[in-house]
Amino acid sequence: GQTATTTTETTETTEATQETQATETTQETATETAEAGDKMMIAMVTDYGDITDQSFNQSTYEACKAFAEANNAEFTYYKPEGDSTAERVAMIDKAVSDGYNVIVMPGYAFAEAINETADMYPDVKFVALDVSEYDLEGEGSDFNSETYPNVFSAVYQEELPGYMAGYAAVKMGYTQLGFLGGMAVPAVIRYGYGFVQGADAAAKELGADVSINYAYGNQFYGDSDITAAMDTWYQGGTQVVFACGGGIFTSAGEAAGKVGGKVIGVDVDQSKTIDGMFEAGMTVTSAMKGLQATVNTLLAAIRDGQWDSYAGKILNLGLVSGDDTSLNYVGLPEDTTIWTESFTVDDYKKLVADMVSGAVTVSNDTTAAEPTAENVKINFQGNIK
Amino acid sequence: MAGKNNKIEKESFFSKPAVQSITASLLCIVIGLLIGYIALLIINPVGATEAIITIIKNYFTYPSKAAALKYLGNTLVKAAPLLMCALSIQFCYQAGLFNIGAAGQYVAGAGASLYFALGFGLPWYACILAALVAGGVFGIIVGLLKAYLNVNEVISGIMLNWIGLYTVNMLLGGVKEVSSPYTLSLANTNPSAIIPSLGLEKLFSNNKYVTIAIPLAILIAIILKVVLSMTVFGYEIKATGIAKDAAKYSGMKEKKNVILTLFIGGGLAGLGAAFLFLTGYEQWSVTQSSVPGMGFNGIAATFLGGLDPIGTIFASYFIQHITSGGSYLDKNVYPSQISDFISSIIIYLCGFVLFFKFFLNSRIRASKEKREGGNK
Amino acid sequence: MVLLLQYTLLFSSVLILVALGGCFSEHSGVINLGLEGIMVMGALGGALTLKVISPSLPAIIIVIAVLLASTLCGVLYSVLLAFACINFKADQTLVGTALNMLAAAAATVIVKTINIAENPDNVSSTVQYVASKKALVVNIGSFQFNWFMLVALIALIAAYVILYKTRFGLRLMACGEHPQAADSVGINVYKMRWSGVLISGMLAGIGGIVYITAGVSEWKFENGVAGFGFLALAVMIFGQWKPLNIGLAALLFGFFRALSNVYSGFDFLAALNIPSSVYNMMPYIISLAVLAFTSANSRAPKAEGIPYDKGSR
Amino acid sequence: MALESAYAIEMLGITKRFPGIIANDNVTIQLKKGEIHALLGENGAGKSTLMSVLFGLYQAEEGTIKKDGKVVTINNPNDANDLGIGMVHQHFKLVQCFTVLDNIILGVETTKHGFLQKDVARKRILELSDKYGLKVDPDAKIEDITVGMQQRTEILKMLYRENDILIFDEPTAVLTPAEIDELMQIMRNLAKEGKSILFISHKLAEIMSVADRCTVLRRGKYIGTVNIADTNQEELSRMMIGRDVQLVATKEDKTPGDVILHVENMTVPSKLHHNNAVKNVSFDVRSGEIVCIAGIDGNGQTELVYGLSGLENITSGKITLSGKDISHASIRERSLSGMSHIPEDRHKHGLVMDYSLAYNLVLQRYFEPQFSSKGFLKKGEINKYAEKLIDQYDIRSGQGAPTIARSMSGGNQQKAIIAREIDKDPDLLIAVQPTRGLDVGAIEYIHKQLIARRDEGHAVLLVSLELEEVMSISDRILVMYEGEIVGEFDPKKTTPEELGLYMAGAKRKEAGA
Ligand SMILES: Nc1ncnc2c1ncn2[C@@H]1O[C@H](COP(=O)(O)OP(=O)(O)OP(=O)(O)O)[C@@H](O)[C@H]1O
Ligand SMILES: Nc1ncnc2c1ncn2[C@@H]1O[C@H](COP(=O)(O)OP(=O)(O)OP(=O)(O)O)[C@@H](O)[C@H]1O
Ligand SMILES: [Mg+2]
Ligand SMILES: [Mg+2]
Repeated sequence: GQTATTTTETTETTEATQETQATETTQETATETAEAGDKMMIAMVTDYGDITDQSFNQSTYEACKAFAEANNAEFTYYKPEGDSTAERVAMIDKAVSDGYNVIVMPGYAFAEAINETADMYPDVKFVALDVSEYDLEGEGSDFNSETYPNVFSAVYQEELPGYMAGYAAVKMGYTQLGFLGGMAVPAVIRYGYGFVQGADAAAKELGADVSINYAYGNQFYGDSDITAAMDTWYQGGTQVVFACGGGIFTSAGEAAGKVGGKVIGVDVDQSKTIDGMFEAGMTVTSAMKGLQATVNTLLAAIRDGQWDSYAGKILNLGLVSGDDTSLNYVGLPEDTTIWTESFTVDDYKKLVADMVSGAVTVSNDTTAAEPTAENVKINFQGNIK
Repeated sequence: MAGKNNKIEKESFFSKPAVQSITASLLCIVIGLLIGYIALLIINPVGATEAIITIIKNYFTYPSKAAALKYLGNTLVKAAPLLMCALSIQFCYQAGLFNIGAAGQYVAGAGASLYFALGFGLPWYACILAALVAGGVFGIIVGLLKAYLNVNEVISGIMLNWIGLYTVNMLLGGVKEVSSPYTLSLANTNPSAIIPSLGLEKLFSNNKYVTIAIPLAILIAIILKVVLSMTVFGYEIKATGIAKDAAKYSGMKEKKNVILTLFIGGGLAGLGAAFLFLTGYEQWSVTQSSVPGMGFNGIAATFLGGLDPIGTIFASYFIQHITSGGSYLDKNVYPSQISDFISSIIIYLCGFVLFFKFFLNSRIRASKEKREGGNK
Repeated sequence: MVLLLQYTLLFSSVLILVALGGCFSEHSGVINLGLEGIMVMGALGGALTLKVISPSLPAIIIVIAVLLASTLCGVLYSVLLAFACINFKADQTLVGTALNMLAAAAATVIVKTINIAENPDNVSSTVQYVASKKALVVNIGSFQFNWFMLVALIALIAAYVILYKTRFGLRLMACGEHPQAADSVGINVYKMRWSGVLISGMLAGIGGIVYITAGVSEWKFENGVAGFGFLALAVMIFGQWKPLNIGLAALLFGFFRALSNVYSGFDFLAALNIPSSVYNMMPYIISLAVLAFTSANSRAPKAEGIPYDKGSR
Repeated sequence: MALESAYAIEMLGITKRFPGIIANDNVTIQLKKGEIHALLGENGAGKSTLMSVLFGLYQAEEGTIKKDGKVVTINNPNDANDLGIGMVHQHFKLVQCFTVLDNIILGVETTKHGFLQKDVARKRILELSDKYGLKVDPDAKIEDITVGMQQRTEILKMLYRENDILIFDEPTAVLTPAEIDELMQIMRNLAKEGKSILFISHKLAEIMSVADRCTVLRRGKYIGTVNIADTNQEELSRMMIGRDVQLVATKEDKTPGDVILHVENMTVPSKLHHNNAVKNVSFDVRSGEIVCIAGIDGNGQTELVYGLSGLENITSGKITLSGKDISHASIRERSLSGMSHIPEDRHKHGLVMDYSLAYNLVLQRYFEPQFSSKGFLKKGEINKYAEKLIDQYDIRSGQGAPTIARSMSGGNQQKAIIAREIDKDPDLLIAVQPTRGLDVGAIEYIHKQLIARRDEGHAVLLVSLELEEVMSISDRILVMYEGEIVGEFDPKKTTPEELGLYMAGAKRKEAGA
């Protein structure tokens, strides 16, 4: 009651001025854009990390850049001054005032910023990644395609590739696993909880005695402290660690290298990066999500005038096909995963098919503070730093 | 004849301490910007001029007046906590204490204000008070250690910065969003905890973060100026700072003064955090693994402000101005850290201010003596 | 167990080197709060050397080259401190703080510039040195020996000998205790203070490269050195400005730091289920407690922090 | 070989300026070989500056220095040392945490392969200390030894460097009477060995006893050089001040009144050792009398005053001031109850050196309604009051009330403290070594002030190490030895010799009663 009224009032007043402001801005930039025709002007605003985080921002950046080069579109990126909605909004305002008409924003943290800017700039196309309905509208969301008519967001079901990785690892014969998250942000937690569920399921199937060391590094880069913790894991018997978050694999890889341990990559196929840095064959597999594919699809749709079929939607991207895994937004890399006899590429495809068919279900509930499992012993260590 | 008079006037003009401080600070700024410009030139000469102008322009890079005003608002919103941290350091400096712990006191203030707002659902003034007390308590710890156990305040301050960070991360873990490391949004959870704006936001294109925190910070600076230069309390604090033993001899409670000073200093830094977090501008991220730089930047503002509360108002604004300006650089060419680079150069240069004043004074005196000698 | 020992020694080596750096500077009379910044710059020099040096060179050459580069960068950077604080009598705490901020910003700017020059898409502040880093370590069974452990030990012994057994040490300490006295017997206080600060630049610079190579094969310079320079200051105070005590203090601090990372390897510690934040706070809480007990009769060099002015008496 | 000069050192026409002041104005001083040459002048007359020029700490703007008749340039202490010039500074230049040996060799260390050869040095030091009767323990730390031994260390520093021109800048200001005698003897020995000595002192008696000749400076200017044998104390002080000075204070007899300060079984702990510094001390001070605590430095006088003034908590006993129990009162309460305290260390306790003179003059009273209202300072009133005191007590300073205390001369700093403490109109004035390091003019002035307090019917407690002062102005003398009062005397009925025995602990009698 009370709260709601206040909020609405504020929004209204803001809207009023912001609209005038928006009109002014567009008027000023109108001449420029007219000359350039309907040229796509793509701007990416980064999350707090920069575009070389070896993860989220970087994949998005690379996809946008590649697209822009291939399609003769204008592209740049903005990095907010700090980690706050106000500063993200500032960069969106800046991008629009600089004439950009497609804004790409990776990260759930953009929800508030979208809230504030989307209706201010109705002619600008907002492409968000990882921003969910709940991030935008809160618990009692009655989200529909008219809520944000110029926004598209893709949310990934990270728990699925996490599950696959965990399942695969146990099936491949590893019984002592590790999960090293970056910071405990939603996507990382989903990966982690999926990983635990996958391992749990495989352990149940095999009746194997499986344990998982579970921790977050509380940062997206490795350092001596995290390497020390990883050394403790590997030298304490851990065979494979799912290094889940930006550059944190450097610590896992470093420690794995000393004892011939293995690593699982994240987001993209990291085998080249990790193996290249440490030793061939270290990367067992990677739990991937199709960031780049999404960016490509969306930018292509905008180029081809098909924005309307995406506008206003929030898609929960995961598996779409049980037959052709290349159509899926999440999965394991078929070429670089080191398949074994106990878990072949066909086993993987069957798993995918089962997931699509509903024979295998994965929970995306991340409300619990710690992951739980029935057949796997979890050694939860919280934040290392 | 006229020329000579002119010269005398000019000299006496430059012999005023306030004029010297301002000149020195301006000189630091100019040299700092120049070095920054040179760095930009080295990185990439083509866009360097535009880049330095971008930094200096900050919100003026927005073409529309409304947007510029809005982002002037943002700069001010962040300048207010910076000013508070600077005042914290300055107040303690007057009492001979280098309060590097302001960073941790700021963290404590953030923790307390957000917990009172989100955990207890209390209104803004209660949260502000909580921040003041929490920052103050962190200050008091430093003060007690200093007064009774002779622990160097710089070292204990640094240790407490980290302890504060981890404690606040743990504490605020209780009021964070379910699936993100950020604390709950004030606007959604407890709007009464947002500092009122009393219509002030209208001046800044309805920038919703603009609140009375900004004028409050300025008011506090003015109050501090008055307290330090005109009151009995200021007299005692400064005496304790300059000469602890003499203060004790004269019957001042020098230990109490040290502790009280750090309490006030801590309180100011804590308030600074409230002035930022209770506007809703920023949410605390409970996975932060480094102490926010606000407290350290306060050192810059203090010294650039010539260790004077009024000067610090302008210095805080300036430092925030170029820091914000840095975020508008073309990141494909220039790192945004250029702004930090420039502000740290400026702080470094502030170290030379004393010498500069000394030099200026001896020049003034020398030329005066010469003139007097000539008149004989 | 081996891991605990290995990381204790590794962290202690960093702390010893940097704390000894602080020790030399303070014995000469200059408070060096900029150790953190000097570490960053030393680390930068070392990291860039590791990056460009051919990994196929003999290990000893790589180690020496890295030491030289870090030393050079640390020393050059500490010139800023010496110049401002000794010749221009600047406030040492202020300048030290400025240098910390400057190093973080400058190192990031420098690395980003280099990276962008190499590859316009690489705007990161990360320097990679996977291959050449291997030269820094020797595996002895499951213990990974790091050459820098030896360097730290040598530095520790050398510091003891220099401070207590040589003319230079005697004069240096005189300048930190009573510069007027030193001046009156013909010692050039400015020169001694410069030496003290430059030595601290050298040691902290080496400490920087040891810190960043201690665990990983690349470093993101935006992250600085995460407060290690300040921890080293605490070690120095705990060690009461005496090399051997500093060595012991560093071992203690290094031990707790290592323990906070490897405790999960000890069943009884893991069973205690202490929140990791507590382990993380541990070194700082211990420092504070230790300082509270040791500071009452602190033997800090008497004249530290006070700019020397020939004229004043 | 050129003609042998009779002078070891000649400083001819030396002019040295500091910003705003000419410290030495065309000063000439000639030091004969093997003589003890005194240098006399008021505070701030330029004595230390002149010696610093000779020692290379300062460079003179004008004038020449000759060594053995040859012009030399002395740019730094090294040059001075090479010329055989050594100096014992007014404030010792010793590193507190170093040993005696380290301090002596500092700057002229013998090394082998860069390592210190301390054994060689120790042998030489012991030889020197035997030869000149300078007893020291080479391995003791400076912070643990007496002032006298520190001074012997300073002298050994010069001898170790084989200096033959020795400068002593106010060496006796910090010494006990016995140590002074010892030093005088050492100086005579040194002169006999052929060393030439320059000796600065404010104490005319010492100059008369040890020096051969004396050069007098006044306000930076050379006044003249006299043979000690042909002069007397009165003439010297006239040369120095420019007028006749009353060297011995005179006062009328007065019968003491009520008890103002009553001390009963007071015990004060020591900061230096575990024993109590003041043990179970009892005494009274009445209105209209000056009671003097005599004793050798370090026998608990400092702590006694700390206990009385509240700078240190007493562990047992009772103190009453004008009938009010102040045993555990705060410093401020004691001050408000009518106690004033001229502290022993005027730089550490007496003044906030970076505050203006005006601010310092209200250091005990800034909070009173006269100087503040509702928490705000009344700056106008403070300045007016400062001007009044400056006038009344003749405090000289560069810019008057706004002058920073640090830039004032020692004598005037002391005057400011005295003005402040006396103007509070206290029932009890405690003065600790109020004349230390001051010239005879300043001493005369301070003695007059103390006696005036007494004559107005107030109580004065004077702590002094100087027997002459004690004998001349006190009405009653209490001798302290090892924390206890070992005797009470009437100055008219005792002799310095008798007091000396008590001060050294050779005799004792119960005090009070
Ligand atoms: N370094 C300095 N800078 C400025 N003025 C100085 C300095 N040293 C001394 N003076 C001034 O020069 C004058 C002479 O000082 P000097 O120390 O030589 O006096 P002095 O005769 O030794 O006095 P005292 O008997 O108190 O020791 C004084 O007025 C003093 O204030
Ligand atoms: N840097 C300086 N600037 C101005 N005046 C100075 C400076 N250094 C010393 N003085 C002045 O020089 C004079 C002599 O100093 P000195 O150290 O001899 O003290 P003093 O007057 O003899 O006092 P004390 O009785 O404590 O020995 C003092 O008046 C002091 O204030
Ligand atoms: Mg003197
Ligand atoms: Mg004197």
